[in-house]
Amino acid sequence: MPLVSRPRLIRTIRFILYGLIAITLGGFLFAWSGLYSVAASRGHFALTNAILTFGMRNSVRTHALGIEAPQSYSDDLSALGAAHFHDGCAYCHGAPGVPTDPIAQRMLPPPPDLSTAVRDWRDRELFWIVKHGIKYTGMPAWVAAQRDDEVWAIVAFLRQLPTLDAAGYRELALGGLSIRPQIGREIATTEDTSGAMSACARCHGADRRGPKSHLVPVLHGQSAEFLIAALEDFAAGRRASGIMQPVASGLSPAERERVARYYAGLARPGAPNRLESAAAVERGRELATQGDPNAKIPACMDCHNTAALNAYPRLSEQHAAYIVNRLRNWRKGITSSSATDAIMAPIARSLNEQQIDDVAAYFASTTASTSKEEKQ
Amino acid sequence: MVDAVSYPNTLPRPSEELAQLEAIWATPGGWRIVTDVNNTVIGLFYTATAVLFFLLAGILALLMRLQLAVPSNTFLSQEAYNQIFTMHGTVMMFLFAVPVVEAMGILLLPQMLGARDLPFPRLGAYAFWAYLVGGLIFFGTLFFDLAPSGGWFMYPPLSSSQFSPGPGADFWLLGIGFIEISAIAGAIEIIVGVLRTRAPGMTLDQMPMFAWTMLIFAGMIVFAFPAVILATLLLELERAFNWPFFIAARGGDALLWQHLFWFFGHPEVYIIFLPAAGMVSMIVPTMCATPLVGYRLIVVALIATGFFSFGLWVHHMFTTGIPALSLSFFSAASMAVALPSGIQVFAWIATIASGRLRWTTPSLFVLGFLVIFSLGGLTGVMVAMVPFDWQAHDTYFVVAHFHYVLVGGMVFPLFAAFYYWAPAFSRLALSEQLGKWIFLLMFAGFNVAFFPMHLTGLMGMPRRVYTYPAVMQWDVLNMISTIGAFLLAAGIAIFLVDVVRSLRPAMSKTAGNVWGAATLEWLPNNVYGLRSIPAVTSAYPLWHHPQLAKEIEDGRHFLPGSITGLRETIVTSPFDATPQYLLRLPGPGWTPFLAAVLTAAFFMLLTVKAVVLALICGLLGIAMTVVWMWGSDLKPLPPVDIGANLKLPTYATGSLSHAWWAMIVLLLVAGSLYLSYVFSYLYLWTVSPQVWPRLSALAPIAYPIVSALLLVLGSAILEIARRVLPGRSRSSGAFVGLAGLAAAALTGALVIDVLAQWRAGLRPESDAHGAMVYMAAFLQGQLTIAVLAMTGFAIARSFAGRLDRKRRVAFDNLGLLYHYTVGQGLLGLLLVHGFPRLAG
Amino acid sequence: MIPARPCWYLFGASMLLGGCTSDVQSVMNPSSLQAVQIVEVAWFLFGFGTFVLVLVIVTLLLAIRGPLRIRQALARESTVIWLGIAFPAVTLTVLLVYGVWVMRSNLNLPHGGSPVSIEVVGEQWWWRVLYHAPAGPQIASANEIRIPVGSPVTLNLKAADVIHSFWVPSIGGKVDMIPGRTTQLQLTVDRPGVYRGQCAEYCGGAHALMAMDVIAMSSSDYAAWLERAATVPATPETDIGLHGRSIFLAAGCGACHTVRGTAAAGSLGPDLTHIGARRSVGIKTLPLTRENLMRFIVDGQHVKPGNLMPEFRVLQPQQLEALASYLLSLKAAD
Amino acid sequence: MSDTFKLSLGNLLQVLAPPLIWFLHLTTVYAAEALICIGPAGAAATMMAWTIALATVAALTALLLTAWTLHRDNARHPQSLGSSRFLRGVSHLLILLSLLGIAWTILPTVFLPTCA
Repeated sequence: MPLVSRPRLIRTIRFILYGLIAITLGGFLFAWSGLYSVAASRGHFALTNAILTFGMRNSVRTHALGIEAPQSYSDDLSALGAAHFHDGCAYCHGAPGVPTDPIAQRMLPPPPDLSTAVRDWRDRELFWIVKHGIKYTGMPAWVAAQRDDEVWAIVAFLRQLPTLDAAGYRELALGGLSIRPQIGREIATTEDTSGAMSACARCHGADRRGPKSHLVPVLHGQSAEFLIAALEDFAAGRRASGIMQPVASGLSPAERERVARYYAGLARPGAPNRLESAAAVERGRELATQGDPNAKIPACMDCHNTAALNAYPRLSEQHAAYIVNRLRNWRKGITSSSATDAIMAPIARSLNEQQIDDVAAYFASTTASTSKEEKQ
Repeated sequence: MVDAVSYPNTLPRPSEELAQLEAIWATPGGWRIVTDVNNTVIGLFYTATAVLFFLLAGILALLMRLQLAVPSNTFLSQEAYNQIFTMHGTVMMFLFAVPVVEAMGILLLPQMLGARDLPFPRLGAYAFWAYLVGGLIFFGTLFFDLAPSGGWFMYPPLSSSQFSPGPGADFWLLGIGFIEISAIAGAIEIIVGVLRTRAPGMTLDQMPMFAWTMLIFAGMIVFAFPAVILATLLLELERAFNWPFFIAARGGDALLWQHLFWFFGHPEVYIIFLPAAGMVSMIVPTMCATPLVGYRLIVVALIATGFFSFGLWVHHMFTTGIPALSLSFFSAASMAVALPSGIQVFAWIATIASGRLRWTTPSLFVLGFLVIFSLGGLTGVMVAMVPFDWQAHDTYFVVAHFHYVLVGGMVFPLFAAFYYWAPAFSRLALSEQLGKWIFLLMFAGFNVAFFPMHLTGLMGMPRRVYTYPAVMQWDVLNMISTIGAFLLAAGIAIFLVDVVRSLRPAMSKTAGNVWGAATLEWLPNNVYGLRSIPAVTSAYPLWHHPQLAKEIEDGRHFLPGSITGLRETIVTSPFDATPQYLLRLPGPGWTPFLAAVLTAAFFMLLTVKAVVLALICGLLGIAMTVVWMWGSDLKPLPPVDIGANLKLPTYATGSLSHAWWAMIVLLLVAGSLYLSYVFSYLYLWTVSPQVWPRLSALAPIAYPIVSALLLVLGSAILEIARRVLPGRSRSSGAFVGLAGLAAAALTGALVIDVLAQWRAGLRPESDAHGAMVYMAAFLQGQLTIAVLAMTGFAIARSFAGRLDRKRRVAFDNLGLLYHYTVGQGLLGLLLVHGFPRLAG
Repeated sequence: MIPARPCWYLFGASMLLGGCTSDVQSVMNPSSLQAVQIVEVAWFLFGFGTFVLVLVIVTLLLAIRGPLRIRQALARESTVIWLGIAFPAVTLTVLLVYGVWVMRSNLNLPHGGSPVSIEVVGEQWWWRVLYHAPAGPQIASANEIRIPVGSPVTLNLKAADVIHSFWVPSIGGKVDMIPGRTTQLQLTVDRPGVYRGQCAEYCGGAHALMAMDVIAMSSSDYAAWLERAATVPATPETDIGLHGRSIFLAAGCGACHTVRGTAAAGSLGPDLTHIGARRSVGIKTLPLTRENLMRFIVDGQHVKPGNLMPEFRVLQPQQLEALASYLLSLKAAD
Repeated sequence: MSDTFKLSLGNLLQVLAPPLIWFLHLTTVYAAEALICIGPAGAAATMMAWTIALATVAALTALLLTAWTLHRDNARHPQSLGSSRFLRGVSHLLILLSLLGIAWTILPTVFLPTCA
């Protein structure tokens, strides 16, 4: 008696095989004939549209199932999202007080007005769309696929969007930046005319004003060398950020150097708000100055002091939220190929969550002068 | 005693009897084949899967040999090599060596013993599917860069969460723990099968030697595997919950792992080797056409090996700085274990001398085995010499040594077995001509690959290195080894060609007794095994009784058909094989397959921390098992006649029942797990007595006393419950109440103990003592949960009218487990509350 | 007597092939009292093993095709008892006694002179070496151990992270280094030389590259070396050296490394106080040269994958040059 | 419990006793060594010597006892065949091997210091 009796199985397989061949052949003939029109001018039939929308909605829902959204979003996060939205999204989707560009309106399908459309989606679904984009619609994927933290910033802002009027939007997205009214000649002859899309100051602040969002680093008083290297890393894609990469790549090398020197020449905008607990600061100080030999963590202050190489950033008066986010990204294994990452990523990976909070609290609480004293 | 010459059935058999037998035992067709539980089908699948893992692990070996062929090679990265060598060792040991032997046992034993099937067909099917699914997932981790890289021995602290943070080590721990459980399931099946389902009259001195080796193999598994199961439990608890068993800073000790691992790991080598030796003991007499010389000596050797191999685990730890005198004890034990091997080698040589060896492929593989294994044994004696081992340990000398022992001692006999037994399970025999080429390639390739490793080792090449600089000048020898490895692989590749060309698995009309062998598996077979089961009067029945085949086919011996309309086999007494009762066996069913898949899913989902999904799968798996158990305890029928007016009962309880024996073996497993735990507790105390608490910090003595009283009370209540079982199939409120009370007492004792420790301020993650105390509760908790499940099962059966004074196997097993759990609980209380009072 | 090139003898005896001329790390090329004893055991065992293997093969051949009389003798059960029980019982007893005797003589070695005690700590994946001089500072080094010839040396072996095993075949057997424990290895090296060793217990990632040198020197050389090693290296005199020192401090090297006499006092990585006098960089993976130093600093993860030191690609070429010059200058004045 | 079971258990113990005695002897002396060597160094050697002597005497007595039960059973059932007689023969040889094993275990204590 043979082990497996085969005939029925073979018949079924044969049936499926022939069916597949017939379908493939038919599909090929249709595509080959060119009968299908790919024009964007005509729009879809209502039925096609319904099917496509149905498919898209369910695809997003299913793929977003495993994503866990945060319970709430900080103001820092939505402010960061707003700033990027203005630069990267408003052109197609419009915003309160910012009309959608007519060219974008002629896309198929036309980009939806998000102040109403976001109500149809859960947070995790918005996250999925922003991160992955949507095929055949013109919605692009996020530039830096591994930077989930940035994508959440957009989601945080989108949740706030329906409540905003033109003034509120402007305050949030332009970060209090005042744009000088331009005269006709300037409008007619210069490149930068409107919206301050790429103005660094929208996020990083300028002169005595620090970043509006604490997730955005303070650039004031960093060494020019460090800032230039960072911009070059973003421009070349060595550092991953869906927010900074487009901005940095839009600048010429000379512009990058000028803007770096501008920020390097600024004084620190003043200590950030000190909400850190004294105990955390003390633990952070211990770790920053002594390291943790058991966990193979070197002392932070050996590199992040005022006498160190210009290639290293200064961390005193830096926002705790920014430091925590950066360290946590490294810990999650989000590493870029920049020269500074090569040094910091392995060190950051050996910190535990508590140590990350402590050390961030410590740096946020120090000023340039105290950190200098401690090293010397 | 049954006389073979006066046939049980002298009259011609009814014509429909054979058709009925075939219908009852028919293999399900198409996809439903996964529901089959018959030992032949499962055995063939099992063997094929094990060979698949052998090939996969072999490919990993070739990758390693390519990497090492030249110095400073960049063919494999450091991390890839480390994963590959870890997987090679793990897969070869856990997914090939033990399973393939178990597979051969499941395939061959019933036929050899004259049984229709093994006593727990569903358990065998479960063990196989669990192994297949778990093994494939485990191997698959390699393709996702998730494979463990801590070596097959997984020494902490390298395997701790600090130094192996990824899920790789968890895959190893849970995957291996799970595959070991599957191995234990197989071992229980084999022990009960060999002891209780032999053909009538097959006394222990007439049992085929392979059955002897499988019996001892399974017995060793029962005592060796629990040690490593405990070790994997400890390490996983340390990784997941930070219980410091192996962390020196909190009173743990890295060497505890080594003690537990090698207490399993050394017997493991003999666990692998013994059945292979058993195969040789079957092949040699056939090929020389003469009985085995020194049958009794070989049995002595097997039993001695079984014991001695447990006394030399420390010889893997000669370099850990243990006092010289301790080392010498284990050096002595290592010498002792050489004796039984010597006995067997010279017994085979004596058998060859007493007959005339035929030059067949199995003979060649056996001769190759004798030479290679002898050399491996001799280098084994060398590394048993402590001073020499200080140099040879963890070098390529040891790599050469254990490949000589394992490949020589196990793979060569296995290939001999493939060629020898193929005609019993295939329409065509494997090719004798190709077989000789395969042997030549494998023998030459093996020696070319592994002999030079002795020298590279002496030249200072350590194991587990992914590369070496040219200046060491190990390159020529390594290149030779690599060439040899590919020769060996070529031999195995041709073997695969031969298998594809010639192997046509079949249940009947096989190539048959082409070698003129003498044991029962060479009689005409079908899915149901033998048509009728003879009374055995000799160790070589086919030689002493040439007409046996014809008589068997004609149904002239016992049980020529199915009497009850179900699958059945004769259960005999363990020593003299007197028929005792007729066992009705379960047929095909989905439950073993589904339960295995769900158990595998439970473990693997746990590894990737999908706890909810894992729990769902686990519960479904348990549900499957309950469904399967529900139908297994069949209603007793009146005694039946199996031929020659031999009336056998159809139901047995107590120590007569095969289920009782299986439960006893399972309790031996649990007991040896607990002894490993007691050893670990005391061992950690000797290492760090400072973390053991002062008297004042201990939980008040009243708690353990109450706990102990509850335990004893529970046992008493359960015995009363036994008395009130109804005489007839109906439910009994008194029984249900008492059984529930007993379960509650057991649970209460555990809860009180844990509460006492917690209120005394003890925490598992604080130090090794705390971890060990909660570990006792953990182990007790596992058993308590099992008792609760079985109590629920017994209560449900009572409600369904399926439990009474006569039909009470479900209750008997609960009773055994319950009393054992009480005993373990009392010992635990004594240890955890008593020992610190004694020592402090 | 131990042959000069023992590896050749083994090789010639086993397979007539060339190539086995390396005694770099050979067990069979002993240079200490302990290692010599073990090699004697080894030769004895090889002889014993060969004898028994030949015995088995010859009996097997006789059993297959021998004269009838011999085959009949071999086929008796008593022969099995003689060859399978009695013969091994006697020979194994001899072996056991011999092995134990060697263990004893290994324990009872002469304890003349002032014993030298050195601490070696296994780390992933390098060797920290600490000399505890009776007076003066503790001297730390890495991946090379200097010992005097002719007097007993005690190595106290520890592990910082996972289990390692200390093994320098030419001077003795291996001893494991286990977290939480201190194990000991006692040796008396009988001739000066450089002996290579490497970690013998798999310790993760770059286990294969965890090598070291033991440098045995005459007692007087050793004493002089110890004295020099205790000194603080002089401040660099060249501009490039000074520049290198400022880079060393500014780049944060001191977070992990110590250079005595400077602010650099880190303890995570090897002590670099006298790195200029060492033989290798990157744990024996590269000989100590300017190029290799520079390569290890910027490309260390390729030289030794997974090692703790980050790659300092932020350094400009001239900064790197200066740093290497400074490091090479770190040694005691002769 | 059925008679077969009692009979089987008795025979089983007879066979397994010799190697079991060897195993217990080995673990006893090994455990004693481990325990004695963490205690005070002074008395270690004497304590070890006594432990080994006691353990060995106990083991030899137990082996003798096993041998005696074998002879008794052989005398009681002179013409019994089958498994029991076979197992008694096996047991005899196992006593011999276990004796050898125990001798090898205590042999090194003659040469080696207790805790080094």
